[in-house]
Amino acid sequence: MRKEKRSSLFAETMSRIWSNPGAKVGIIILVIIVSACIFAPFIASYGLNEMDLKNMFKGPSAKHIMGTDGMGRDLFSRLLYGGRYSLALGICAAVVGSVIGIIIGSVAGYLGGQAETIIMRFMDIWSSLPSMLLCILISAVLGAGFFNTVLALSIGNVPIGVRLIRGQILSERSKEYLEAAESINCSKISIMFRHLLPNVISPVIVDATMGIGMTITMAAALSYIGLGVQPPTPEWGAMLADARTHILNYPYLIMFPGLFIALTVLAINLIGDGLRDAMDPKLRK
Amino acid sequence: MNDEKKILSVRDLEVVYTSGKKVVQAVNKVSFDMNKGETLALVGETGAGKTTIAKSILGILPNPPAKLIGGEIWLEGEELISMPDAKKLKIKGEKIAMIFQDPMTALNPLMTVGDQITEGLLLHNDYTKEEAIEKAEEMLELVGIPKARYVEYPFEFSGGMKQRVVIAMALACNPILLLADEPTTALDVTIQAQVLDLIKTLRVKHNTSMILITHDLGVVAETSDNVAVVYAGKIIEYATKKDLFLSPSHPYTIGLFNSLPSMTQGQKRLNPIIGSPPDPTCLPMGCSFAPRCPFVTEECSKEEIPFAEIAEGHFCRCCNLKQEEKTCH
Amino acid sequence: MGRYILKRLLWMMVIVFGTALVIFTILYFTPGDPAVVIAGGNAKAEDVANLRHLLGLDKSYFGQLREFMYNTFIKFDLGTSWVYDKPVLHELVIRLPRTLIIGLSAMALNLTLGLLMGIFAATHEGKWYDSLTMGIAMIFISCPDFWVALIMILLFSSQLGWLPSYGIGGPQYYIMPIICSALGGIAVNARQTRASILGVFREDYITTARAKGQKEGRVIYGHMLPNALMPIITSIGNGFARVVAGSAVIESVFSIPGVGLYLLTAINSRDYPVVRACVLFFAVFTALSMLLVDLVYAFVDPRIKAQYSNARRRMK
Amino acid sequence: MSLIEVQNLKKYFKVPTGLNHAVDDVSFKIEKGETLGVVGESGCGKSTLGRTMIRLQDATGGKILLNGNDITNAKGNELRRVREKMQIVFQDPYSSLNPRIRIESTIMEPLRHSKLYKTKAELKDQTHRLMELVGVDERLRQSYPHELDGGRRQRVGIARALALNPDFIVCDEPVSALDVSIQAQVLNLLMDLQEKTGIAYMFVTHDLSVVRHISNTICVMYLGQLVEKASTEDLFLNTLHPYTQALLSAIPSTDIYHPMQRVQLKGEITSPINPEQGCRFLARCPYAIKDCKQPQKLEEIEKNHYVACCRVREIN
Repeated sequence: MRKEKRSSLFAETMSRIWSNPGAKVGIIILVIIVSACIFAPFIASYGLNEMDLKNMFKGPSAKHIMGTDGMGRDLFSRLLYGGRYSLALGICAAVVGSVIGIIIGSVAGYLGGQAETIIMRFMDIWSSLPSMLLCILISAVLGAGFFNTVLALSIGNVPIGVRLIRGQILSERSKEYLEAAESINCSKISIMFRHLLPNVISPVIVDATMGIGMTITMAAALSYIGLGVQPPTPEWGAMLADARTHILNYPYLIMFPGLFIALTVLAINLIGDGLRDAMDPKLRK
Repeated sequence: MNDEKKILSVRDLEVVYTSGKKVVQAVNKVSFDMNKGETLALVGETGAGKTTIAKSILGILPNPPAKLIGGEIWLEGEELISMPDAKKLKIKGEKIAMIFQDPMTALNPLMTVGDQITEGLLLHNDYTKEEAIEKAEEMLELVGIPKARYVEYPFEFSGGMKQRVVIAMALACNPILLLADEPTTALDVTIQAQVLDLIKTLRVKHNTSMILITHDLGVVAETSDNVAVVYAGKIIEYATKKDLFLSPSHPYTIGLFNSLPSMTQGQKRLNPIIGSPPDPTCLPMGCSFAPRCPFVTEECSKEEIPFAEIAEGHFCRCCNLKQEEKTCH
Repeated sequence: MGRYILKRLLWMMVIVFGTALVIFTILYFTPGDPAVVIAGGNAKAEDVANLRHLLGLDKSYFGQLREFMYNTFIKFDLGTSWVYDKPVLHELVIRLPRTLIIGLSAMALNLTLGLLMGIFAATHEGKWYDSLTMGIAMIFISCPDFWVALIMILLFSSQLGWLPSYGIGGPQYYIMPIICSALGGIAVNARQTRASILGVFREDYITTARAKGQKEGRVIYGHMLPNALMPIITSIGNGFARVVAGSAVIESVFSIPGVGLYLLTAINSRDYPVVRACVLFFAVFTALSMLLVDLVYAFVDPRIKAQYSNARRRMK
Repeated sequence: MSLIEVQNLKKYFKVPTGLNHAVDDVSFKIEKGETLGVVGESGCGKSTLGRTMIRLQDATGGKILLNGNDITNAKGNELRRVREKMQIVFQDPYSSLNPRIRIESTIMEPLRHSKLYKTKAELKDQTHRLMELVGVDERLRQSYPHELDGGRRQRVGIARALALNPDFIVCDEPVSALDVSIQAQVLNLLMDLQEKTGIAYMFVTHDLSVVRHISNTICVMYLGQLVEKASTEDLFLNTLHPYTQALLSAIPSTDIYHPMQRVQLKGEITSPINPEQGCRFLARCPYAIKDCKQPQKLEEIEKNHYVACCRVREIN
């Protein structure tokens, strides 16, 4: 029974997203990019580190459709493999950050009173630095590497999630259905998770979706300034950092990784926008 | 239109709301006339189309989703719908004014109440700023608010006081027609009494005509001259107040009266109308009230029911009036 | 009002103090010895030990913390760079204007262009140029700013030769950094303005204004806009802080010796006094811009204003 | 022994400007199968009274007795038992149902929490019985609240309240958000249910005609206090308190031949925050004198007719 209920609300939302032209384009682009990255070994005509020293810095051609880099590696193949890192980074960090944010935010909303004040004051300090700066610091402290970057980006994302969900809870907390739940002996846990959370989660989901795009950008920026994932790894930002010295001679080395980032982020943002419209309670009536 | 006393005449007004692919016929060929100084009450339930009628007259329908697709509105011999926008701006606020249902949201929260009254005065008169302010202060005093409160913001006023400001704003330019959309629904009873009295006094003083939109038959009984009962976008009964209250004829009107708990008799079961109002996206053929009507016959759903004059000045849109009388009265 | 500002300033000090504590602790417990890095790979153990003593790194956590806090908050001395042996405060003051010029100009662009785009799109909702404007905003948001910076260098410096590609000098050196810093913010503001205006579009008081016979233009600029701008004011502080913090990346692309680049270099060279000072600067800056925005908000919104200025009157 | 007895119940809220005396020293009894009407204008504390009685909020002072047991401070399991005996129907049928839970689950939820029904089939049977009882068509069981109209939603709310077979239901303005024709249907439903199950109601409303229709006894509240209490007939035929008189006269009457002689009240309802000691109606009362500044007590003026006014005998 529960399953059937979920699927129908879910299906309704899905069909609404699909009827939004922007989101449709976003989904199509994202599906293409994601599946290309997942099935990189089948699509890429060259291996990840397959070097062809005779063909260094060759511009786009039929053989190498996006050219080769300074070690003669095929850029297109590397971009596909690199997408795995960038996407995984973005998704992991956004999800981890939002989940932690939701937990802290709901605990604050659930406890209320003094505890809530303390948690929110703590969040004020946590977010006294803009998230980009926080990420720079944390990844500097933790050192480079995939997991450290995920951690740094998640920590930077937490306060945003907390604020958002708490704001939602505050505006929802006075609704009568919560009192009704209390009057029929629902436990506090059940009120929180069965009644309150499902009604406040939509904007957080939208935000987390948009957050994936933002996180991918931030991850790339971190790699670019030498703090995130480091160059041998084909993360898109790292590839840009790798190519920066050749910018004047071989601009295509800059163009293509950036385009991949921009397209992916654009697709995710379009989907996020569609999701926001689809989840808008005003449109449900 | 040659009748001197007649100030407003609405003919076959039709408004639809579109949302996505759904089309809702909100107002369906509504016609009525009003004389100078008269108060006409539009009575009906939520979603019957009362407010839409008023907004069409003033020309402030939210478009989209609402769309005026047909009809004529004559005000003092001028047709409003086909009038160019620039000319119509002069009518809005000057000749026709409106009082809104919810005083809490009807005032701009970032503007002092005085400035909001002055705004309309400056638009329609040749006042200087100072004169307009003076006039606005006068208006405030007139509705029972000390003029020192001119500089205060809406949030500093209670609901009843806000409604007084809205009334001051509406009456500032001495309109000839006042549209009052449930002006007291959001207020407490004792405040409602104050506000209704205020509207009445000011209206009589300036001989303003009024269309009063309400769902409260008690308010109708106290304030109006004529009554039009609206159901699913159509006027289904029109009569003088006396005729309507003494001999309601349409089964829906009768049902409304039966639904009211009585103030003068003791506890007894009510005789409400069964069912719920029809889905406005697919109204039934013929009489929209047929599915809920206790006197329904096959004829009801066949074709459009004519708006027949059953007594002098008493119109009713029902094809089974005679049977009804046998069972009801 | 005075009490409110005082309260906010106190809280701001608490935040800055907390940030100082946190940043010190994080750096203290960061793996790796800064003395080793600064002394260089070939340094002898003895030299490193000397350096450790010189920098005060051999003291306990609390000893170092006390010293840092005392110097920073009592003596207002941000210390000396370990690497360049120059007073940090002095260096910061030299670099600050560069960062601020970029940040402030970018913010000005954000607001003007963002608002104009948002208003334009909202008042033409559903038309094709609404979609176009919002599409452009979407693209601005999606492109990483440092990549846009690289592309601009390619186009305007190396291809067209119009603008210098790095360093500082005359105004022309700032054009590209400012535009790159502003793009994302312009898009965010445009989207928010549009959403906010559409949000008040159906408010009753807008209908009231129309019912008065007010002209459509006045309805939009006199009634709709002020109300729609309220939520945007709150986001200005955040946006400003974000632009300034983002300066690290942009300054690094254009090699502009501002606060951001100073911080990045210091992080790489383990120059902790500089890192701490820069972070504190950003924290103070963020807090100040938030405070400023809150004050503006309290000044513009009569409801908030009354809450603070009338508090005494109502107490009676 | 009465079903419910409230003794000197108080509920105060802290607000920035002081203490809101929402419910102040209220006492009454409700017998089994009886309906007590509580009338008052917005902000008079009538809803708070209902919520405090069924322990959705904790009382500041006084006692609530259920079948003679003090439940004012019931906790844990005892509170669960109490809540099975006392339920509430809310005013706004749009916010009182969880928008993401289907009708059937909403009604089933209290049954699940009571653990009285072992199997799913039993639960479903009971749910369907309840839906039938309140007249919600069985085919609507899989619907979401937003797919139902106000009347049906209110029926679902009633079914949820009835699920645990309570002895007592607080009806907090259950019909004021509904259209007249639907309002009558719901009133009839409530009265039928009372006939069938012998349930007691406390009917909180601002609508005097509704309260007259459904109640045996009526309490009139003004700013947190009871000002008049009498049997329904008594109250309407022999109105004693000046506030009640004004309230009654303010209702627009549908009797076009005998319009009510209106008692115009000056001013508006004052604030229940830090009220003065004396009569709270003082500022608006046409009969106010110096003595009214003394605290007013609810006195039995005639048999079973209580009034809190020191001038009641002179006025009438």
